[in-house]
Amino acid sequence: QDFKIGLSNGWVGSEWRTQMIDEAKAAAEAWKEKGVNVTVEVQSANVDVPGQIAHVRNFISAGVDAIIINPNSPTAFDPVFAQAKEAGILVIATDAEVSSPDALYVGIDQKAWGAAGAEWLARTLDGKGNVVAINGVAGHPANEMRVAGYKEVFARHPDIKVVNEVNANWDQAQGQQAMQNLLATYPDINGVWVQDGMAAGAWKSIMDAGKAGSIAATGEIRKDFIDLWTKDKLNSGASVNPPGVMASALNVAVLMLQGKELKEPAEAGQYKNAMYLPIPFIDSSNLEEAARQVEGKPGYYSYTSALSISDAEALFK
Amino acid sequence: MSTVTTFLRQPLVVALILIAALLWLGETLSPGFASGQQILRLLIVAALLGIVAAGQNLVILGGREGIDLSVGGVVSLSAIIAGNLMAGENGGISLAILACILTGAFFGLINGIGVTLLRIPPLVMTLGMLGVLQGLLVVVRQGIPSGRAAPALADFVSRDFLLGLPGILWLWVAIGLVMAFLLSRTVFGHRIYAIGSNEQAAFMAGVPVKVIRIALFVLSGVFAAIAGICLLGYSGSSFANVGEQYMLASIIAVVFGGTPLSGGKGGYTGTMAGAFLLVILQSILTTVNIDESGRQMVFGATLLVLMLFYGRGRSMRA
Amino acid sequence: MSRLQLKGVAKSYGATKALRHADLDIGAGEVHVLMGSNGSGKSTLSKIVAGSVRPDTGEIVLDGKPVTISGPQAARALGIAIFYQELSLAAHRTVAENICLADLPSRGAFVDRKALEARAAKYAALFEGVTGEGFSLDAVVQDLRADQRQLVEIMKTLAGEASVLIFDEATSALDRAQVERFFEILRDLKREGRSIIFISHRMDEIFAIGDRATVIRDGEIVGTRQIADTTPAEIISLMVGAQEEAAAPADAAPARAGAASVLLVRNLSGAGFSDVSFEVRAGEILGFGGLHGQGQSAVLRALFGANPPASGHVELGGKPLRPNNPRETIQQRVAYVSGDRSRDGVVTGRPILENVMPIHYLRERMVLANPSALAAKALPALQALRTKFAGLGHPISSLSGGNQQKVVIARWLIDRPAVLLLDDPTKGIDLSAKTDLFTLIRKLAAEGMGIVLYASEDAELLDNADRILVFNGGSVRRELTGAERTRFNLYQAAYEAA
Amino acid sequence: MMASIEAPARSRSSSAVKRAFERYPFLPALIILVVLIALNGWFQPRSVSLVGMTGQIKTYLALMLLAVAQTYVIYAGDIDLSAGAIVSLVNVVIVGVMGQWGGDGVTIFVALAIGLATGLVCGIVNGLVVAALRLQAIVATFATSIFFTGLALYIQPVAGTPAPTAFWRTYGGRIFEIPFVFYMAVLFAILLVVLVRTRLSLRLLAVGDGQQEAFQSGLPVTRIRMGGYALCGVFAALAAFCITGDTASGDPLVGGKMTLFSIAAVVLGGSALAGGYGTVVGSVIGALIIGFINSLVFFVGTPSEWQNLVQGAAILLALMTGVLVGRRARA
Ligand SMILES: Nc1ncnc2c1ncn2[C@@H]1O[C@H](COP(=O)(O)OP(=O)(O)OP(=O)(O)O)[C@@H](O)[C@H]1O
Ligand SMILES: Nc1ncnc2c1ncn2[C@@H]1O[C@H](COP(=O)(O)OP(=O)(O)OP(=O)(O)O)[C@@H](O)[C@H]1O
Ligand SMILES: O[C@@H]1[C@@H](O)[C@H](O)OC[C@H]1O
Ligand SMILES: [Mg+2]
Ligand SMILES: [Mg+2]
Repeated sequence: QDFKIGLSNGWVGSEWRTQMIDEAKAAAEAWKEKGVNVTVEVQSANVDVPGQIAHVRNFISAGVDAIIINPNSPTAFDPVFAQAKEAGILVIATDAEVSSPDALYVGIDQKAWGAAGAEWLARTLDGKGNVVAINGVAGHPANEMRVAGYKEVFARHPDIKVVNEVNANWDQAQGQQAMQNLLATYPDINGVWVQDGMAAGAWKSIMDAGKAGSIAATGEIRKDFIDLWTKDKLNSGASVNPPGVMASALNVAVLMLQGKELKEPAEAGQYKNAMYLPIPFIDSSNLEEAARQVEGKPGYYSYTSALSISDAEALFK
Repeated sequence: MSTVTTFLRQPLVVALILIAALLWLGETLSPGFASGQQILRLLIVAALLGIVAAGQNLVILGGREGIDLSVGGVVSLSAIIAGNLMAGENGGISLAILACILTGAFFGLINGIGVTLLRIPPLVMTLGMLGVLQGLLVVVRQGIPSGRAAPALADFVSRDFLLGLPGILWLWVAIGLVMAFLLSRTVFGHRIYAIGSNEQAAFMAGVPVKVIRIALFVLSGVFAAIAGICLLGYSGSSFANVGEQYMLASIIAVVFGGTPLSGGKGGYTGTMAGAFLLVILQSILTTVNIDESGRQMVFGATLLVLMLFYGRGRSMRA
Repeated sequence: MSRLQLKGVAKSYGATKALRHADLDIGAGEVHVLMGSNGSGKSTLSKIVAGSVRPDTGEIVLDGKPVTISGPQAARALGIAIFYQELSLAAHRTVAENICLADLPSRGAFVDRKALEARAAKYAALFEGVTGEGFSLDAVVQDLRADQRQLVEIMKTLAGEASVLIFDEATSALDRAQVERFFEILRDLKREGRSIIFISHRMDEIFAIGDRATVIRDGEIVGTRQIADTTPAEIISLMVGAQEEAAAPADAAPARAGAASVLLVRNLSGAGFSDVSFEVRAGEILGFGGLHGQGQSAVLRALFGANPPASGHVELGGKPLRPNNPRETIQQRVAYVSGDRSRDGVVTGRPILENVMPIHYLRERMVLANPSALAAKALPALQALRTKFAGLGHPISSLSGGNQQKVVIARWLIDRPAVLLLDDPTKGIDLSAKTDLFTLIRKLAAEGMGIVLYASEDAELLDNADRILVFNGGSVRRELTGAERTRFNLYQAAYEAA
Repeated sequence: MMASIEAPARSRSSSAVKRAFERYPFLPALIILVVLIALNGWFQPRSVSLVGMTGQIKTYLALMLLAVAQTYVIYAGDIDLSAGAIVSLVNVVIVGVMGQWGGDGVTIFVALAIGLATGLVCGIVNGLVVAALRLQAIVATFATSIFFTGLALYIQPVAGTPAPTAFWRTYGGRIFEIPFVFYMAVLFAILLVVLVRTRLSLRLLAVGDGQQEAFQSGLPVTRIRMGGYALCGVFAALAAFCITGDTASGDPLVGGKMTLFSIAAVVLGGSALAGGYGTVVGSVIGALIIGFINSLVFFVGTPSEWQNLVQGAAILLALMTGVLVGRRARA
């Protein structure tokens, strides 16, 4: 069997995305052993939404069997996915959900991801204290879902007060600057909810201010940070969005291309087309184990997990 | 009376007054904002921007629509190269600095050649170069692990170095002095103003127009590279597009400092104040608790209002 | 019957009083000449009337009614049109578009091309026969020569169909035939009862076309005369004032046959000139003459390396010279002064000191610029030309045009050049500045410098050059020496093949 | 060696070339575009089929319109760094209005009218700060772009509100077997032809040749420049319509990255950034060049990590070639 799969990634701003592509390519390679020849064509570049729509059109022109996309927008691809479906192409989105009825989502629930970090923070602070949040790009759907996640959790804890929320655009240095400004104006904060790479920046400011002992803050999943976390015994917890999500999606895609049917149709999420993957969580209880998984990897390597072929097969009839 | 008005019209004076006003506003909105420690931290952030703006300032002074949109790309690339070369070890610092400066100079040289020998408008040339650098960042980052700052570099940027001030502030002051000397007391400086003000006349008076202009772009690349190294020291590790935020910010700092984009007049002292002003403004906006949409609207509107103090062009009717 | 009156109009730029108190009265059907040295306020006055400069005080009365001229648009509506000394053309637009630009013939929001062409053609036709090669209604202004651009600006001014027309040095780049035609047009306008303000530094033009002349000095009107009742001498003494007599032009020294050759040019060709040969000896002022744009400037610029020659042979003091670019020729001790100071000379907005020093920087290969050491070099050079300035640190733009030009010339006096190439150096310079300049030039020649002088004004050439090469069509047509240097011979050679 | 100046400096044929390049400054760009299309077809024949071309137009029509928008301000020697932000703002406004009022035929037109008005107002705001208040265009429009983005975020805090189906189905569909976007392209072309003949176009170019001169000639320079910005705002709104048609949703950040590309497209098309010289057709071609470079990079099989670099380098190369060839030919 021969399948040609197009992978589209519209943002190359983090190593996470690179690892995502690499893991997906490795997953395609793994199908060889099963006698299935999966070739991937990759378009991974910094583009805007129209640019990524062009990715999809290029895949249609190139005649792929399936498209797996980490989309820059939840709704903008509806028309072009419809076109892909007309051309008989299977479309799977990962990492960010899409509204298109012609596509399937395989990835984590970003809202639950945001909530998990908030749950940990609330628990660690014994349900009371002043909290600030440092968010990604305002208006970006993944960011907004995560924000919705923590808001819901903090709302359930009346003694936790979110004193300020700022945006640092998923940029580590901006995260550091934002934290620094926040520390200056709110000397009495107890907790920080911060996402992804910005967490490393925020923690740097917290440590520079000598407040590592008194502040609990969410963390991230790159090896560099996990090492720092271990070394300085940071009071941190990180919910994991594994870069392996695209590999998981690829395995699901191949099985679907083989004509297999899901045991339970993918009907989760607000668009009723999602298949959610589990969200691992790292805190002091399993930090060592996480450190072991990333041992020997470069500093930018993220803690990961993915559906193996057999994991995926188990989901099909 | 008229000397007072003239004094108050000087861009540097305007910037300093606005800085004082903003600090006061910041302190009012969120007590603690104008504390000594916080001002010091803001100055560090301003120094990063100010160093980029030094090169931007030179390119703009040189006229012929001089502008360097590629500085952000060079900052990012330099941070990544420096991080990889020093990989957290003090021993790698000198090599890293050398490599970064050469890299910055190289891209500046290409910009300069494109602008002078091929006569591509600077905005176009450096915009195109930005695209190339952003692409290069992707390539570089996929190939090499992004590294970490040497401890000595991190200390230089954020710890006491001399008289209670971190090294980066001393570096910034030194750059300020060198720039002031360069622009007012050297032939090179006079030639920069000459080509910025009337290139044809400069050419007819034997000024090596192309060499000077190429040198300005090279210097811009070098300053961006130095800023990249410092930025690595500031954030500890390097990552994608760190420098992106400096592209337009450096231009605004120059304009707030009293150097018009048409070139030929202005200087760096004002730019330093302009950089600090911009950083304070951004920082006030992060600390006030409003929606991001509100922050952006206030930021945009404030920039416009501040510009009314500076960049206004002359009335066409004299 | 007066058409336009100015009452107590004044204008200052910072500390500079450009116009102190102007009272002026222009009649209908009159050509009113405005005379005055550089920086005396002629252009300022003109621009105030044309609405592009805002007066500080004063009243303007038009046809008996006081008017407020709020801008150039308002001036046009009041029937005032102006030829700007620095022109006001759009370089990438065609001649026709430029002529009609201010008032585009249109149908609704659209340009009426046909009407536009027709209207432009009407004004271009006035100059038929003297517009020169390459001139047409659909030529792009940028491709035209300087005199052709001035013609377009004239046509554009005429197209305003105004009752008051101001011509601020409209003839400075025109050749004789063009000036003649222009004067015919002015006479027609006069007959139609239009009022004309005419500004020029050329005495012969003023006497040829003017009805009355008003002299302005240091921003003040010092007197008005009927042209018919006055003499050039009287006008000049009004311009100069009581304190200073205009010096008589320097006598031409006889060519020194025995002196060493400073500059030798053989078969030089390049853009705009071909096969030009001549020699300049130490102490000699060699003149270039002829009609406009016959290659005189091009040869000088080529020798300076600004537009390198295509072929030929040049020797400087016996050694071969390759004029590749100004930088190299300057180091070989070649000097060049352009008449177009705003383009080629002045570094606007920079201090006077920085405007005097660039040649010295290059000749001495300097790195550091210590202001006090530099001032010691700059002051004598500026004083030699009797430059008027308040301080070396003041921006050059604070000076009048003539004094700016003196600063530009002064830069060549710090390190003496071997050859001085003067490319119409007095364009737009007042009479006393001219006198100062030529006195100095004669002195430099006497000290052994070789000088080449191109002057667009015949009198200037005849008075100052020891020998004159008359250019026509890019080559030297005739050499005038000794007693041959007469206006008659000059005209004859200039018009020979034209 | 010894050229006689009596002979015309240029042969007749080369002066014909010069005149052609002077009249059609987009010729170098056109040549580059044709080569790019040929290469696309060579590496992926399907990309130049009707479906492929329709896709390409759908994807880049917005950029073409935005490049045209940018051209009008560049004509006058100005620049608009907020053009992309206007696209975003108009996008969320029309999606918002359609969502609010139901999204049937009439409300769609009302929404589009409101969108046009929004673009126009943004353009006028830019015109006010740049031309009337005389702020430097680059920094001032950067500031307004932040403001417009803030406003877009206020109207729609998160990307994803869907546009009515009728709207994007029409945009993506066919009428009489011909894709709708082709009608749009034709309308667009007619609009450009009409606008070329306006007084405003000519006067913008004259202002670009020299503001002071234009003012002294009696042109209402401030009003003309504001006209340029207003036109820019309107075309940015049209670009937003296309984006909305192609993405079927509102996104407060959708246009942000298009600004710099719109400027690159204008320059690729042979217009002078300094003003006074250029064509809108060139800008359209410039936008297409960017599009075909992007797809070609994929079709030749560039490894993913090199795609951005190759695109960036190719665009820089095209920019340089365009500027150089254009100048050579006109010299
Ligand atoms: N031949 C010339 N004559 C007069 N001025 C010149 C000449 N060449 C250049 N200049 C002026 O000096 C400036 C710098 O000259 P330079 O030669 O270094 O650059 P350039 O404009 O790229 O010229 P070129 O096309 O000759 O390479 C020019 O922009 C122009 O204003
Ligand atoms: N825009 C300006 N800014 C400052 N000073 C100015 C300006 N325009 C003119 N001046 C000054 O005003 C004075 C009068 O200048 P104006 O141009 O009216 O002289 P002019 O009589 O036309 O001289 P010229 O014969 O050289 O053309 C001069 O001292 C000049 O330097
Ligand atoms: O977790 C993040 C993922 O959701 C985003 O899409 O890419 C960067 C990651 O850090
Ligand atoms: Mg004058
Ligand atoms: Mg040159």
